[in-house]
Amino acid sequence: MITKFFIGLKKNALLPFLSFIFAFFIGGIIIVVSDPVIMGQLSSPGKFLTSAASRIGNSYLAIFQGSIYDVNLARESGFFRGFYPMSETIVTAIPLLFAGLAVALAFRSGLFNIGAQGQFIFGAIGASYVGFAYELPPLIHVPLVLIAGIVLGGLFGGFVGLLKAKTGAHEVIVTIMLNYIASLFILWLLKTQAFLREERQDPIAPEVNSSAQLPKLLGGDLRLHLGIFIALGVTWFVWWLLTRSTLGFKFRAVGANSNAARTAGISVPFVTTATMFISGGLAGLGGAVHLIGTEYALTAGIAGSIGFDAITVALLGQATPLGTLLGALLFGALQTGSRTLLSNTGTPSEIVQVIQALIVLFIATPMLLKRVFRLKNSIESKSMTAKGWNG
Amino acid sequence: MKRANKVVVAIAAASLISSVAISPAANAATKQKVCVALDTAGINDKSFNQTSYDGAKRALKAGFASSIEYLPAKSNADYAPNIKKFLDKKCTLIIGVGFLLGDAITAAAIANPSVNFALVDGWSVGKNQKGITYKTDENSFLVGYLAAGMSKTGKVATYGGIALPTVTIFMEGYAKGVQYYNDVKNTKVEVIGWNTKTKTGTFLGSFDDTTKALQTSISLEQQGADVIFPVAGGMQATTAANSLKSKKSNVIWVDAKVMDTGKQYASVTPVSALKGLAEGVLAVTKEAYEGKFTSKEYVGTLSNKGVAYAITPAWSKKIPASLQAEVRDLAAAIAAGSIDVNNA
Amino acid sequence: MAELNLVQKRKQKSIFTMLALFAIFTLVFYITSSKTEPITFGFILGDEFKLISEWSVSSRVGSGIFMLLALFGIGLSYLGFKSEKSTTLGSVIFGLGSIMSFLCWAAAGKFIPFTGLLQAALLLAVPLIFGSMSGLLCEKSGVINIAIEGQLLFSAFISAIVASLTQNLMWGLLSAPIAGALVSLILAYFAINFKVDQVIIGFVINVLVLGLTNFFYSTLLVPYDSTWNAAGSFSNIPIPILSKIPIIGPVLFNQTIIVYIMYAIVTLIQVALFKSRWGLRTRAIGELPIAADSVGIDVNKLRFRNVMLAGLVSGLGGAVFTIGAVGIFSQSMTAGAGFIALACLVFGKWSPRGALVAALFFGFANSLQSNLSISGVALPSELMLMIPYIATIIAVSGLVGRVRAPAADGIPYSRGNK
Amino acid sequence: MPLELKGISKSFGNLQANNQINLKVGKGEIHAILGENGAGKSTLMNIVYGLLQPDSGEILVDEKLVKILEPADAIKYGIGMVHQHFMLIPVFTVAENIALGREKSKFGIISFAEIKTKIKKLSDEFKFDIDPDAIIEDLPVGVQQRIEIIKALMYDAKVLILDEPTAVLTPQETDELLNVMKILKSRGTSIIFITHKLREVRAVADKITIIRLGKVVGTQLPSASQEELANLMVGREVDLAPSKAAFNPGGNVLEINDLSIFNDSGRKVVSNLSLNIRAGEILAIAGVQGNGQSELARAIVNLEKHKSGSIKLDGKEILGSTVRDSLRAGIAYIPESRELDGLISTFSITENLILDVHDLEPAASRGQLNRSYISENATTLVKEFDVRTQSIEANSSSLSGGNKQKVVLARELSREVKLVVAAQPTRGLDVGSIEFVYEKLLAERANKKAILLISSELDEVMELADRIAVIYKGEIVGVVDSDVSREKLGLMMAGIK
Repeated sequence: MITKFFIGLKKNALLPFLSFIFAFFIGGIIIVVSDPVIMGQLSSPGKFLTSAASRIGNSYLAIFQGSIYDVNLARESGFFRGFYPMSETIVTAIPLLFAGLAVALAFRSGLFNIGAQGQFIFGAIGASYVGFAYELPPLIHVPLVLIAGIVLGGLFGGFVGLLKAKTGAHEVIVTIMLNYIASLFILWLLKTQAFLREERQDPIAPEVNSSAQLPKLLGGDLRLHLGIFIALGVTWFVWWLLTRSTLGFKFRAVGANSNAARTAGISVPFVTTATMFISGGLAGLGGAVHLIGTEYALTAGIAGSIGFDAITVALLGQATPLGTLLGALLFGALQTGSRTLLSNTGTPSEIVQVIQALIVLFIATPMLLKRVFRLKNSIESKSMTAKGWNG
Repeated sequence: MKRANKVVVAIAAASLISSVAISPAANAATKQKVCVALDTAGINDKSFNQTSYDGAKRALKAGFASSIEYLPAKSNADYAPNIKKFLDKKCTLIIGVGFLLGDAITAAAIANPSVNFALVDGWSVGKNQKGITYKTDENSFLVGYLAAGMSKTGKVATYGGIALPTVTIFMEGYAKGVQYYNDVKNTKVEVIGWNTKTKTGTFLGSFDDTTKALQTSISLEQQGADVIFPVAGGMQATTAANSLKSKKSNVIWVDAKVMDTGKQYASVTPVSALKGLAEGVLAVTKEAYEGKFTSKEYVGTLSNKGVAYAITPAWSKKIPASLQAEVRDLAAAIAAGSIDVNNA
Repeated sequence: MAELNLVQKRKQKSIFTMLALFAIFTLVFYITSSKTEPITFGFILGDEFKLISEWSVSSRVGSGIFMLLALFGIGLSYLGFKSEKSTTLGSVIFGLGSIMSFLCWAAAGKFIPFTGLLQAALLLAVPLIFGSMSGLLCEKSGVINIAIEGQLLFSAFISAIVASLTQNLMWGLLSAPIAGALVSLILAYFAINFKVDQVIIGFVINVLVLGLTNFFYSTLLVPYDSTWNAAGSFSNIPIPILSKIPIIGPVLFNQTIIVYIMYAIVTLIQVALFKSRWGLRTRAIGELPIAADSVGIDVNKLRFRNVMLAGLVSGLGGAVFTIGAVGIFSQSMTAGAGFIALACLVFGKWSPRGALVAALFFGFANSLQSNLSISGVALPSELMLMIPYIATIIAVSGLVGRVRAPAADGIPYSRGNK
Repeated sequence: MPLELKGISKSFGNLQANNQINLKVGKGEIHAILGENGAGKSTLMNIVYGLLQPDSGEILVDEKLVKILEPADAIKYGIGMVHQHFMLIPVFTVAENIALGREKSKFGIISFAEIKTKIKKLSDEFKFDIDPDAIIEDLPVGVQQRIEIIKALMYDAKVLILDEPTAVLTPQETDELLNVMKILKSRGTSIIFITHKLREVRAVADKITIIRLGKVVGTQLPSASQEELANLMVGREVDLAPSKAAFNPGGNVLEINDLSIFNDSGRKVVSNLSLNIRAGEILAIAGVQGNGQSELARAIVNLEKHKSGSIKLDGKEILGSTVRDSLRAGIAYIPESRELDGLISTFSITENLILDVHDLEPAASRGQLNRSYISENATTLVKEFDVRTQSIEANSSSLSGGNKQKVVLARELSREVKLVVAAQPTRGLDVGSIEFVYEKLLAERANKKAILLISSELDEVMELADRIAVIYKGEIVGVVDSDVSREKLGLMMAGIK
């Protein structure tokens, strides 16, 4: 089973790789264009090119140093300390992976779940409350917290599926609205008595009890926590669900051709609801792991933009579990690296967002890359589609 | 010959640079690296992130810091790694901007007892985490009083971005100031947008929805308010832009002086309610520079000029002198402790 | 009537629903209400001809009056149902009556500037209307447009920059549609030429635009704000006489030039779509492109053109945010308006008129929320702020139900691939 | 020579759809192109009409070499086409559909008055009785076809291509169409008439070109015998009169009582229909497409949502249960459209073969797919049903039409069933596959299964059925035995008892 898991990686690696290169190339141009000093040298092309090249080189080197391996850090505090950025990359990737899997799973059933953000928030809410309100042995407490996250996220997502199944309300619209509602709801919730810290009025919930926190794996200041195993396990689970289980068979059948699925006796409303429930549950679990892995205290900004980045991650991974895992790692690296980018070169970290969008753009458009790199049919893109309004 | 000369000059220049670079290191006690970990609103928020970092800049100029640095957060998840990054960079004073960074700062403070930490809008912990807080209800009490005195319609307004304690404290003080004016002058100036009894009010739900901010400003005008106090970061520019156009209301600037962060709106902005974030950061930096750093909370008040109000120069003649004098006396009384804004 | 067909059954059901709602509302707002404080509606904003400037009524009495109006609406619907005609007018009257009754009940003892309420509704609706018109132009011709948000944001950004650099608002206004069209170009190029999934490409465009505007905001607009981000904004141009009509005058006819352009565009699209050659062809390629192709219409060319046109329209919508209102650009200032516009389009069943009504409805719900909170109705602000979003979900799921998008919406067209 | 084709070739991937085809169509000539499904007739015509581009070959109009890159060019050269799938926009009015592409407008606003008068004029000329303001989706197919013809005539077509025009018509309507063709011919219009029905060809054509596997295999005159034409068309002797076991029906398997079906917009498409089928019996529903027979088939497996009445399988009510339960109660369902409803094109053959039983033992246990069984099952069925494929893991989209239908049959008939509902089971298939389908259906009949056959092919209905129920506008006009005359059936299909 494990070997099968990795099949297809090699086959599909070229397209993402070229997209990656091309996106970084364009990102470099944008960095140069936005630098008045370098643009001022346009009159002398030689000077312009060298300073542009070194500017771009330094920027990407900074991203690398900040996300994979930091030579300076290694020089100061030893070889292994140099891997600190990589630990950060993985920690950043974990919540992205959960939410990305949520989006990917929905994609495979032909649903576009833009609502991972809201589901993530609800998962974190559930985890937070169970985490701080009870004192239990860790072996019971942690699973309980995770279940709370799954259930709340699942209900919040399942509601969308149910609504679509019963009334036909399109999930894109409903999830967008629910994202707004979730972020307002958490603002309100954090002001209620149950979620206020003692003697404080700030909208920040108490930290979860230490029995509910996921243990750190490497100790010291490396933040890598047990969540990575949960994340890998869930990635495997989603892969199993989609390719080996009868439920996943239904999901894929409805996603590929809902008419044929219905004709063969598969209940489309059931699949819609179940998909959105599981998808929401995955995002909610992500919220829970994020909360008890690194954050510990619930705040209004707990989800950041994870739920939205997750969509890009799932697209990058072409809606497959393994692809999503790699996509999450890449995005984790870019986001972690963007900190060093800013502090070392002064390039605003938003460039990373541009690069992320470009990568997905190119992956979704194999034709374009074929033209640019003059390739013959060596690139194949998975047919990844979101259903239109009538779908 | 010429070439040789050039080389000499270059070497000289290089040694000069290196000597400059080396000299503070030689005097280790005075070397202070101040690092500011920002909230998600970013360095250009025209509000507490920007002004806090301004404090660090001023400290650099004054020589209290040898170098300064900042990192913005994309989300809450960035707080801890950003602080970690600062620790790796050997910062000696790390300042977190916003109470949301509190947990991350505290965790780092406990783990790194040799590094000084400060938390804007937050609390003190242990020996090396210093809270920096502001009694902004004191100065907003004053601008509330001033607003009530200037209002011709008998209605003044306020609104907030999101109902956070740092926001609502402004609104509460403002409303209390109006009440005080009513008590003193026996008038019935009404406050729209905040209710001191139910502690509810008008909020945008975000700090970036300009359309909603504009609509709220217009609606407040339609309700008859002629002075508006927007406590919503950058959105105050929207309200001021509207006032410029409608000519129906004036605006009270928040956080910084309107002449510094919104010059073009000075003509509709009689007064600014200052939250001395830069002063607070500067004061803490100075304290650490002088080796007097303690975890005793820094509280910005009217008396230590941590909070203040500033009449816009163009308005100093337009606002009745008597009213200005009353506010000045009131400020003195609050600073002296003879009036408590919460029970006035 | 022996047997009702499904449409009639649906109408019957909706009449029953209205009756049930009527019973609940009457019970809550009138029978059990103990609120007797007067509610005051203000009707005057500027210098319009005065009819009444204020109308005060006891909360309970006002609720009662408007419930009667709602009942009248139900009656009208029933008559329409009986004579097998439309029941729409009746339901609209029912809706208005119910909302007003709720207002009388909720805002007891408060002042509601009624005209202002409407004015704010329009203000909030304008970008949504532009956005949904952009969506409409795309989707009527068969291209799903999720990228409205990106179009709005990018054109808000560009129009602010151009107006700042030239210190001329007209240049800003001209540049906005071009910026919108640039974003459209990406959508059109990838969706039509490369046949990339349109929902996905639209989403990616939004992320791209957000990243780009944020990046250049930090690198250019902030450090050099006095040259790059100091645009200023258009002033209102009251139209003589029209702007003096009570209530609607100051709402509709004391607006900036962009809003007047919007009136023109909506009217133009509504007429052109159903009466013109272009409209016929556009609807054709959105329904059955191969049929259009078989009579010699170049489907992809027309789609491309319409998507570009949509960019122009939403570009103007983007200008509303900067040079139409605040005068400066700020990060992610569109705050999701593009997505709400999309919802309006679906809610409005892909018709210009419907989208217009939906956008106004959303604007109204949003403005009602603000005005209630400003009037001092004591509910937590966060929960009040949810009202428009909840209303949209209810609208999309309950009122609209399974609507039919243009049949070929979202399906790339290529000849000979069956 | 209004139209001449020289050496037209076109291939899709490995499939050579057209191979060096030559064709000459004279002025005022009705030129029939005869060939079975998949022979390449439609491809050729789509090339002539500019919807496809040939790999090689030339097109001459009025002896002049022309390039037809798109339909606009074809229209310009006076070529009109009535497509097999109508090119009419369902939500538009007749006038809008006809105006599309040739709108006359003032300041961009279309004036429909002129077009409407023209429609009236042409409609009267051919006794078509068409209301220009009617919405297409409300009109019966026969009328839609007339609108297509008018549309082509409005362009002053000199050459009119009719692609399988009689497939959707009653015998009487077919006769009317043939008459219209003769009128057109007398006005000098050349007609290319594409069909696989020998009878019609011989009734109306001036010349017959026969195409097989993308090649012209002969040109004949209408005087040629049916057998001769059929042999050319198929390439061997064909006997589509299969051997039937003796008719020996058992008890009622399916009983439908008072069934009414409504479509989504609330229109009644089947009203108060009652039927019964016995074990070992084939009951055919004959009728022109669009008279409610598709909905009837779908309603039996509960795919239709809005319905009332009763459907009993072996005496048990199944109306209102789920699709899944209906299938599991013992119904095999062969849907009308293999591509849309029968198969999932991006799924492998293996997966398509377990679509309806994927969560039942032995295909699955405890929620997990039993992969070894599933692929064994596929290997067996592919052999048994003679599905021609490279691999059982190939996507079903890689199969030809006939093999796709075999996959559907294999899946549905490999279950234990009592009733087979087969909707248009041979539509678009070549003769070999048709034979195969007939064989399988008759085998089920011999196995004492009840079979509901829905077909618009009169020959098929008369050949296979034990009883024929004729449906018109959602009502059963009458139930007759299979030895009824064509004429009588035709009249019934037009609603006349």
